[in-house]
Amino acid sequence: MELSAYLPILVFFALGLAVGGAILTLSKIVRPKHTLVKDLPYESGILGGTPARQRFSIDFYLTAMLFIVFDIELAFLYPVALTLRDDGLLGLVVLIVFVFTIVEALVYIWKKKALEWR
Amino acid sequence: MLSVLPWIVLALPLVACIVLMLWPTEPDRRITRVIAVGSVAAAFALVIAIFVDLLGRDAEERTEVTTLWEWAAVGDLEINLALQVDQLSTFMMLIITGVGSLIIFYSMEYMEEDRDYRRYFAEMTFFVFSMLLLVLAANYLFLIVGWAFVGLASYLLIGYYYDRPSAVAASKKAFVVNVIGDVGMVLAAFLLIRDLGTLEYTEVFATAEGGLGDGSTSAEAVGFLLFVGAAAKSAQIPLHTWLPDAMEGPTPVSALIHAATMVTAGVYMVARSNALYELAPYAAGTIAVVGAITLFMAATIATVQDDIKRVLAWSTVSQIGYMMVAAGLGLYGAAMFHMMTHAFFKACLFLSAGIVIHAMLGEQSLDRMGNLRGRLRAAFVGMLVGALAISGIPPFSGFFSKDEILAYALAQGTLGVIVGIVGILGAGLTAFYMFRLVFRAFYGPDPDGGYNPEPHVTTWVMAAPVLILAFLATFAGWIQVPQGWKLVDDWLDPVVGTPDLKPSLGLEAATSLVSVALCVVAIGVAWWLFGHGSERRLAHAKTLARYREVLHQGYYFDWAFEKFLIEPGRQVGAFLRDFMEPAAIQGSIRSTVVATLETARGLSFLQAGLVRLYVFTMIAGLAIVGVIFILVGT
Amino acid sequence: MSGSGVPLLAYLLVSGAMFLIGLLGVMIRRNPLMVLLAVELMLNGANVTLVGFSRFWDTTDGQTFALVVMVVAAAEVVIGLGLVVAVYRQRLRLNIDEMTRLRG
Amino acid sequence: MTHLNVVAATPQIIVAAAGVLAMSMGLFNRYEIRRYGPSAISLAGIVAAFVMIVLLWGDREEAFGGGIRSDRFSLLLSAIFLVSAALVIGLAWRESAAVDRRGEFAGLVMVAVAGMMLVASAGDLIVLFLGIETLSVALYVLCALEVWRERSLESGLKYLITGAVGSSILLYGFALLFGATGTVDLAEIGEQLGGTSFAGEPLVIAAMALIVVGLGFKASAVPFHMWTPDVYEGAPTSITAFMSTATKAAALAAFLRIFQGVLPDLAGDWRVAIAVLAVASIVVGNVAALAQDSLKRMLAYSSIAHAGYLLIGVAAGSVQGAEAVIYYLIVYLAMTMTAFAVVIIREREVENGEMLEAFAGYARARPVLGVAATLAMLSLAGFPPLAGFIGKFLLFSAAVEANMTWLAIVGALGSVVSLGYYLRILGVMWLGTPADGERPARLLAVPAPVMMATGTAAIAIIGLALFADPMIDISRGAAEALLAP
Repeated sequence: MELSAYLPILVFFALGLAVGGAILTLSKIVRPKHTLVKDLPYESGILGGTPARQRFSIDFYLTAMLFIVFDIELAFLYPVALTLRDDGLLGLVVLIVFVFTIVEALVYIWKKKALEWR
Repeated sequence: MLSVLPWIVLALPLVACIVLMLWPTEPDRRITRVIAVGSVAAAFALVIAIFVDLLGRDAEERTEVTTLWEWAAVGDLEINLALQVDQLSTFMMLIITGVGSLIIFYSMEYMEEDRDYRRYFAEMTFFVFSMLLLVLAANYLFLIVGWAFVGLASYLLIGYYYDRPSAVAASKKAFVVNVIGDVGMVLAAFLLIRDLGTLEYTEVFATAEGGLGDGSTSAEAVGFLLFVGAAAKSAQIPLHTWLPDAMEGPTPVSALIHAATMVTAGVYMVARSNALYELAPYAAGTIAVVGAITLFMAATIATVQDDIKRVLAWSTVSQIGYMMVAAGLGLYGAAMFHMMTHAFFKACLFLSAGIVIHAMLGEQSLDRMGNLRGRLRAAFVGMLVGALAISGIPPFSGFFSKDEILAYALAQGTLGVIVGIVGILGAGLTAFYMFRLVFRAFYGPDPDGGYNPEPHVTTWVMAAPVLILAFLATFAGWIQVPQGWKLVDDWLDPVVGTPDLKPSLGLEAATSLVSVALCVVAIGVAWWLFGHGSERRLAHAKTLARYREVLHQGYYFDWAFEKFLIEPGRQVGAFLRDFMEPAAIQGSIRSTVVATLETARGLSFLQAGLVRLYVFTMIAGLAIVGVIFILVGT
Repeated sequence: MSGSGVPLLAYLLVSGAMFLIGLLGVMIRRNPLMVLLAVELMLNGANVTLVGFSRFWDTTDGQTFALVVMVVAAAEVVIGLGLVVAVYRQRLRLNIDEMTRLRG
Repeated sequence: MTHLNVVAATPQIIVAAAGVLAMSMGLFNRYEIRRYGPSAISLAGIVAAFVMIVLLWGDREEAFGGGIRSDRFSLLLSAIFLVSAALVIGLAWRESAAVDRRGEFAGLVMVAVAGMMLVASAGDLIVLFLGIETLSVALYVLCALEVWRERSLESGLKYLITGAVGSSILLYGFALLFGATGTVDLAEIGEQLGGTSFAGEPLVIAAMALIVVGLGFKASAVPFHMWTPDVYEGAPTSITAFMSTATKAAALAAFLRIFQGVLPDLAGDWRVAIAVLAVASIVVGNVAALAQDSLKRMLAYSSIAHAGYLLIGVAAGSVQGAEAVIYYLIVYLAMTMTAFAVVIIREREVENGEMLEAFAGYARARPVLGVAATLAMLSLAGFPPLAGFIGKFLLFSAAVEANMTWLAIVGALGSVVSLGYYLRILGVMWLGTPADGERPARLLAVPAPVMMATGTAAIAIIGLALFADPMIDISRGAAEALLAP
């Protein structure tokens, strides 16, 4: 096989790394410096630069996390569904084990009270 | 019978150590004494039994290897826990257990005021065990194990007064230097495994000729690596700097470990490996040269020491130099003979010094001594005899052993002549510094300010061992007389062989005359300088100030190590840390205000770009690995 | 290689690009959520490679692998989210503590 | 083709199931179940898996159509992981992380072990990657388990991000390897690349480089180690112990599987790179450890150095090398567990219990523990005749036999340097005087499970030295199983 034709990839990699390194070093040099004096509370003593993202509720993320339980399930159920007929009983058993595990996870988050919105 | 006795000999001190360690409470001091002294003395008795048994056989049947169990089999390499009893190991055992029991007996009173008596004797017995293991081992691996154990024991005992920072520092120094030696030995062992596929003495020496090849690089490498170990353990230049500091330990420890037994292990190992050094002429030559340099430098340094124990320490370094010279030239019999006499007179000297120190409540400086001969008779006798012996004044033992080395050396060709002459000069220096010590401590007027309290006389418990050792130091030399009978050489001959070049009667006589004459002159000078009070000494001290400084610094070895090894090492470490640990630096400058601000800013460690740095180094590493692959691959 | 359709090199270049962009993202972004996204990008870059090669050798191994990787990636991201949430909660509490302490 | 011979995979299945069960135990309302259930179930699972390992001990068997192979190698390493997990569960008995989140703690440890077992027994790249990820994901959570402690969270998140990058690099390497050979099955890959060399195979080179990086990261070898000190310091100490023993073993297992097992006759091509990593790790780890004041950090760096020692065995590229690595992994488990156990015990007693000064005179106050610690430290430093010495001896002599004497020398010198900090610890423990008063502050009673775990590990150090022979034989069996067709 003439896979050695793919030397470009290596070159590409090297190039990418070089660029990345350059960017990093640059950003290291020119990035705004945080010094004690700059960051000290000024005027009426308001703390400098509090990020905005702390405003909206964090529980939002929590529910976002739960999607794995229901989503990954599908990712696997699709191919299984396609070949279930050929796999026969064995496939069914495997499927059941898999689903059971997912359900277990569901029970877990349930008991951990992650499902109700605080 | 010989299959059992050595194991018992080995077990006795070990059991004693374990019993003392596991004793639930601080045991009654009498019990401690009985256990410690009893075990070692019993071991001595058994060794004598072994000796007699060997005497009963003819020279060829005197080697007996007994295996306890196959410890590890790595591929085709088998390592057994086995003991080898032969002339050499028996000879060593006699010295170790004999001198050892005397010194431990002596410690009973010396350590009387000490708070943890038990720990001292436990560690002492542990040392005896390790030393016996070292000399009894039947293969290099267990030699290394014993080697490391004695290193550990000396580490523990040097640091015995752990509330003294200097003691702790000294013990660490000693340990690290010794481990460097161990590494040398381990590497040598690797080479032996690679080329011979075995570590058992008998097989190694049998196959060495074919496996390594005469004068081959690997033979030389093995020789040098082994000598690294020997030099570290036996305080040969440049690995000698730990021994003087080791005097931080209790005096009996210095007597047993840092004079009589452990520090001579290097000589033993070289003698044991004689078959290998036959094949490695350069390594052997190096040993002789290093020995010569060491004996001379150490002797010169000893002439300016003002601490009674440090004088003896440097003289030990110097005397081991003599043994190394002999071993390097293939005069193993002479080396072992000198080791024996040295064990006697140096132990005698240390124990006498111990009496002085004990009597003066820990005072060690010669400036605070003087005119002690009337006050501490036993110490005086021991010190005087020891000094005469070490200076090689007939009929004391040192004369026979040292002059045998010198005379034989002079007969061994050019290198031999050179080192022999150095040795003769060293002998003169030896006489000088030893009698400097004797005169300053025991003659002249009382130290200014006099003694308070008056040195208290010690009981027979400390006096007796000194006198016994003094007796041995006087007469032990007679077992080997120039041109006469050579009991030690004949005894050891089957193991280490005897040199084929022997000095003529004339040469021996000449050597003896010259060295003795030199010694007498040196003693005279010492008397003229130190015999009566300090003014002459101080006057000359001023004129020679610059040289004295060089010697006081021990030719700046410590300074050089500190400057060129340790300090750079520290800097590298500091650099690496700062380079690798931005977190640590952050932590150091972190104050409440900064902390508040950072928490306000969110995830401080992401802000600080640490993760970025981590990932970045990973990428750099990836590039490196890739490049290596490409380079190697094509 | 099977001539029809997208050439292998295209797959590889795209995937390599995704991988590198993700790498740079990890190194440059400060917001942990963004960093997680970048990691996701890297993993999926690898996935594209797998799929591309899987087509090149026409076997299904690569695609199976890719499927597994998707799950793994999801799991990783979820853990990441969870930790970020926890950290923020921690920060909020901390901030309050700090202020009270400073005021007192 | 799908002859799933499930029996061969029972250990993994048992452990995984035990993990899931243990985790759900934490959900019960009855206090007793919450408190004792998880640990009990985990230990039961460990025992069961151990029994299965003993039963399966023998020649190669394949499960799930070659995806999982159980041979002496995988079984022995699985045993290592299981022992490590059991000890950790014992050590963590009263640790706040474990007390408050016992279900998660025990469960996740078991899940991580399952992942490690997958790594050791992987028959193809998919399972290998899956195993690595399973163990990593479980560890990310475990690191951050003490949610209320900022450092713990920080360490978890750091580990997650750097670890994810590491895994994706590894994955890219796997992808390229798959591309170069057209198969994910390790054995077939081996056949494909059998006679070849790296020369003129850019894909293989790139793949191998990426794989080395990914695995080097998991083994925390320099220069992929930067995360190690921070994560180890921040994580709950029992988890640190777990990571530095089991995870390292898993990473080394992967190294051996891929390089020793798949590409033995390309050793000439890859050994140099690995040797370089080894040297770098030994140097950096040992030197940096000298400058530490936190015992946890110091042990973290020492674990980096030990990754270096172990890689020497890999670089040797011989059966002796693999054998030495496996034996040393066993020894390393015992030594490190003991060392960390001391830290764990002290941490329960005082604030900043992991700092060196907290141990001033500790050994004199607790002689037994002191002796254990002394054994561990001396053995870690490779002091003869302790187990650590034998292990290093095997590793270095494997290097010498492979004509890489320079590696052996570097390793030996490294262990001399390492004495610097191990002795420092011992010095403080035995000779140091506490800041306040004669005795170190607050000596609490040590809970039985902790004591048992510590004792087991400490005794193992001696046992492994006394009875080195059988252990070495077993290791050789495992090493040969790697190459078995």
